Amino acid sequence: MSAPRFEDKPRLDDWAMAMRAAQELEEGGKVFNLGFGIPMLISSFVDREAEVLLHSENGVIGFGPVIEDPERADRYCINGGGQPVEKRPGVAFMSHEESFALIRGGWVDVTFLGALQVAANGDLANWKVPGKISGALGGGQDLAFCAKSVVCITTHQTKDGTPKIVNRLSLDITAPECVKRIISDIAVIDITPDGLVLREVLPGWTPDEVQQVTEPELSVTSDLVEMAL
Amino acid sequence: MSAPRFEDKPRLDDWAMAMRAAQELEEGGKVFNLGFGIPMLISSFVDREAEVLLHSENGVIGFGPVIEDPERADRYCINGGGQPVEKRPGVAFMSHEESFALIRGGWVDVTFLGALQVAANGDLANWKVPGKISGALGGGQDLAFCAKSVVCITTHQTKDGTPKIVNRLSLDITAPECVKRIISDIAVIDITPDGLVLREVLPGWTPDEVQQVTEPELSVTSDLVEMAL
Amino acid sequence: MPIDKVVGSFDEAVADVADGSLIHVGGFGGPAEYPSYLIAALARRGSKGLTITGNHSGFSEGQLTMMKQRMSGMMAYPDDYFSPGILVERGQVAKGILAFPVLPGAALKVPFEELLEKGEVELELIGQGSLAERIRAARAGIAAFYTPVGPGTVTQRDKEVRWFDGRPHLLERALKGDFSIIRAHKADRWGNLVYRGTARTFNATMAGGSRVTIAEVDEIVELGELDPECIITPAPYVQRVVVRPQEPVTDWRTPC
Amino acid sequence: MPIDKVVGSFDEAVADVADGSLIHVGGFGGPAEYPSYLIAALARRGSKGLTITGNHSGFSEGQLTMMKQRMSGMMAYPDDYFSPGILVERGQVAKGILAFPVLPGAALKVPFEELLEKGEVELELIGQGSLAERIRAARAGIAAFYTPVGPGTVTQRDKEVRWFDGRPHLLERALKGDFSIIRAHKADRWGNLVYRGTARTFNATMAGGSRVTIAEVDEIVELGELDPECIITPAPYVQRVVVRPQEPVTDWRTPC
Repeated sequence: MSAPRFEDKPRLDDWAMAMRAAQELEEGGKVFNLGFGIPMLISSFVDREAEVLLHSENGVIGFGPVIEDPERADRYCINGGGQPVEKRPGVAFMSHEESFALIRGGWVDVTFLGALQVAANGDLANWKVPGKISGALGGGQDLAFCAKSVVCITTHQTKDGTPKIVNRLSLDITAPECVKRIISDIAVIDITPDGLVLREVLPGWTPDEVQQVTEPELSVTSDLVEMAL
Repeated sequence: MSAPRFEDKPRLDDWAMAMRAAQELEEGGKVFNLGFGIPMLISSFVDREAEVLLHSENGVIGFGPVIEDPERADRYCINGGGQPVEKRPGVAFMSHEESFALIRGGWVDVTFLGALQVAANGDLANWKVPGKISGALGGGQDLAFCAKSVVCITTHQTKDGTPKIVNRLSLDITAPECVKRIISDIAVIDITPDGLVLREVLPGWTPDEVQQVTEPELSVTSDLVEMAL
Repeated sequence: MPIDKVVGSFDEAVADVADGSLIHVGGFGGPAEYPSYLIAALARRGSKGLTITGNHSGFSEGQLTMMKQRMSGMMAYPDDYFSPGILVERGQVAKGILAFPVLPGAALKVPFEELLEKGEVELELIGQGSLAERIRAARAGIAAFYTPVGPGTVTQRDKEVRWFDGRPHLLERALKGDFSIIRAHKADRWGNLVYRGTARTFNATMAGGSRVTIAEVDEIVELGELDPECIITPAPYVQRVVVRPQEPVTDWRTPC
Repeated sequence: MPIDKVVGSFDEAVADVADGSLIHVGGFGGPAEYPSYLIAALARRGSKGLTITGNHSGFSEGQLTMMKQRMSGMMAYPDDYFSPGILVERGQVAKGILAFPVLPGAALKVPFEELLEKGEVELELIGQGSLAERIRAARAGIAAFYTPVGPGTVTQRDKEVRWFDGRPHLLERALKGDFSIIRAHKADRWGNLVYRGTARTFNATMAGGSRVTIAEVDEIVELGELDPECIITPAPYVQRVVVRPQEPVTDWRTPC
């Protein structure tokens, strides 16, 4: 599908998408996994006082924000993307087999993952960039298959304007029917048994304009709100 | 098979059998598991200076002798039979799943087990006493199936004189073709691809007398020695 | 809202254990490993038709009293030691998935053996290793696995046999419980746990092996006090934590 | 004879790694997790036709130099950091069983990607979780297991699919190596190991996943100094221990 570029319209950058995604977090013991890429930025938007249980697949649970100061960085406490993160009281380390026991066993409540494409039925493609001979499967497939909920964070369109939210995947699938919510640079969309529901729209965009850059049909309900950070 | 009782002949008691079994131990990193019953007594015959790696299936490796003094006993360091054992430098604790990963994965070099019957092909029956509605499988089945070598410690005959070393098991099998050596109260017998070989005989017994209380045929080689403690 | 999994009493901790639940009961066989207070609370609650899993089916109340005396020459048994046998004795258990349902010798008949003879309880006999791995599989999201242990024996039953690497293997299924009741040494309010010596055993294995894991602990420490390198059970596997009383409660009938 | 698994040099530790060996290479992706000195020793030894497993295929020597500079704004990278990429770059690797064979973006082409494009290396792509569990299965004597991860995707290949609990599962086989080369923090001469923070990762998983496990450690401590409650890898899983040099050796060509 070809789609308009809307080049003059506002869009969230990676950090702003991560900031919006941080609103999905909650205290109380639920486990949130921050996947490779943009999701790793989320930990920087967690209130330091808040007891949000963050897991990273390389084997750490209960960590804090990314450490920005290289002097304070500890290379023995990194996230799945290799960034140094704060140890906080309650943090625990585990082996890779135990970290993925936690993932495979369904103990991760929400995982945030990047996406190359998301299909209307929740199919996710995020491991192989077109043109590359192979890709980076990492721990994302285990997470996509086994987390209770998958939230994708992604630009709404590729650089050439092609929609990333599609009727059917054209790229290699990571996991089927797993994505429950998409947080893009212009909207928040839920994937429900009744189809795609537009929940939030970035100021400067209309629902109709969001539809023009989204391949499957979006339904708009009365509780649609503006995307706020 | 009915067998003579030889009631006037000497026999090793449980402690003496354990003492003979302790001769099977060696230093250098091999892992020895001491099963439920008589085998638990073996740890008391290990030289305190010797670095023999003892494993107990409840999740401790590298422990020392049974503690005889109740004042010094630590109920947080017990063997598989519930007896308090010494912690020694190098000891490590593990969960049950890890303890049996060690067993199932073939990391136990020798396990010492009790026996109700051992067949000529190495089949072992040791979990269900005749007449009981069920039995005590414990960790013995995992050990019998997976240890590199199984050494059985048992009286040669039941209390009524019936041989315990038999052509074929009549009792419920624990594991097939696993026993490599039998240390009894009157002899040491190896189970080899060529059949049962009598290795040691307790002073006071002749090879022929041992054969009279053993159902399968024993071969006697020139290196037969007296059983010594 | 900070994370706080500490509940005020053992009775409260097991208040939602329904009849017919599958319960992984931690412990091994010695006096220091059982979640004695949680077992006592389950006895007080009186839930019926339970399936219990674990190593040992446990002793009756009378046998425990005898054990405490008989064993005193070997090591002191605490007065607040209860094993799953008191649940069996009271008819709360419909089925046991156990490695030691009855004792090896003829000397002592545990409650499970008596009920088994009467046909009043069902037994699924299993070795410790396969039981531990089935519970671990439940925690780890492994639906089933092939183990070399058991083909051609009592534990094969109707399980699939398949050959790998020249040896027959049994297909064993994950065994997820409704509740795991376990004993640990220290906890923080997030539910991170450490154990003590050989009391780790099935307790650590069963943590996370059920929908709800309830840990009975010697002590609750401040968040951050447990060494992150030494935490054996991380927080997500534990839903409730209860601390053992300072003064032993020696009659299981006493609410606590 | 006391148990002593300490060997004097990295070269000695890998001296029997034959061509065609299957090697589990510990580490994850950061600079603190790889068994850098063992990787360097393998490069010096020059064993060919290796199958390596692990998360990441690793960087070339030149890329490592660039990484060390580029990453300095985030955190200091040690000068003695080598990743399996130097083995790939030197043509020692015939096959990779990997989760990150190539990088996600187009910016950087790691050696494995270049060889893959030329058809000079074979790839078995696998997710981190299935890889970790296959290695753990080898250690634990589990021949194969059913995981819900992968049906209908690139990782299914010719694996058996079977339904459990309403979901398709893949049958994954145990993956036992000839050698595991891992990094740990402290060891004693028995081979008991502890790790440090997130450097535990695949290192602890691969310990015991091979016929021979070789641990590169920061420090060898006296027997008894490691807390028995905190030992992550017990002695039987480790066959050789080598201590890292006090002064970093920054050229992998230097024998040590």
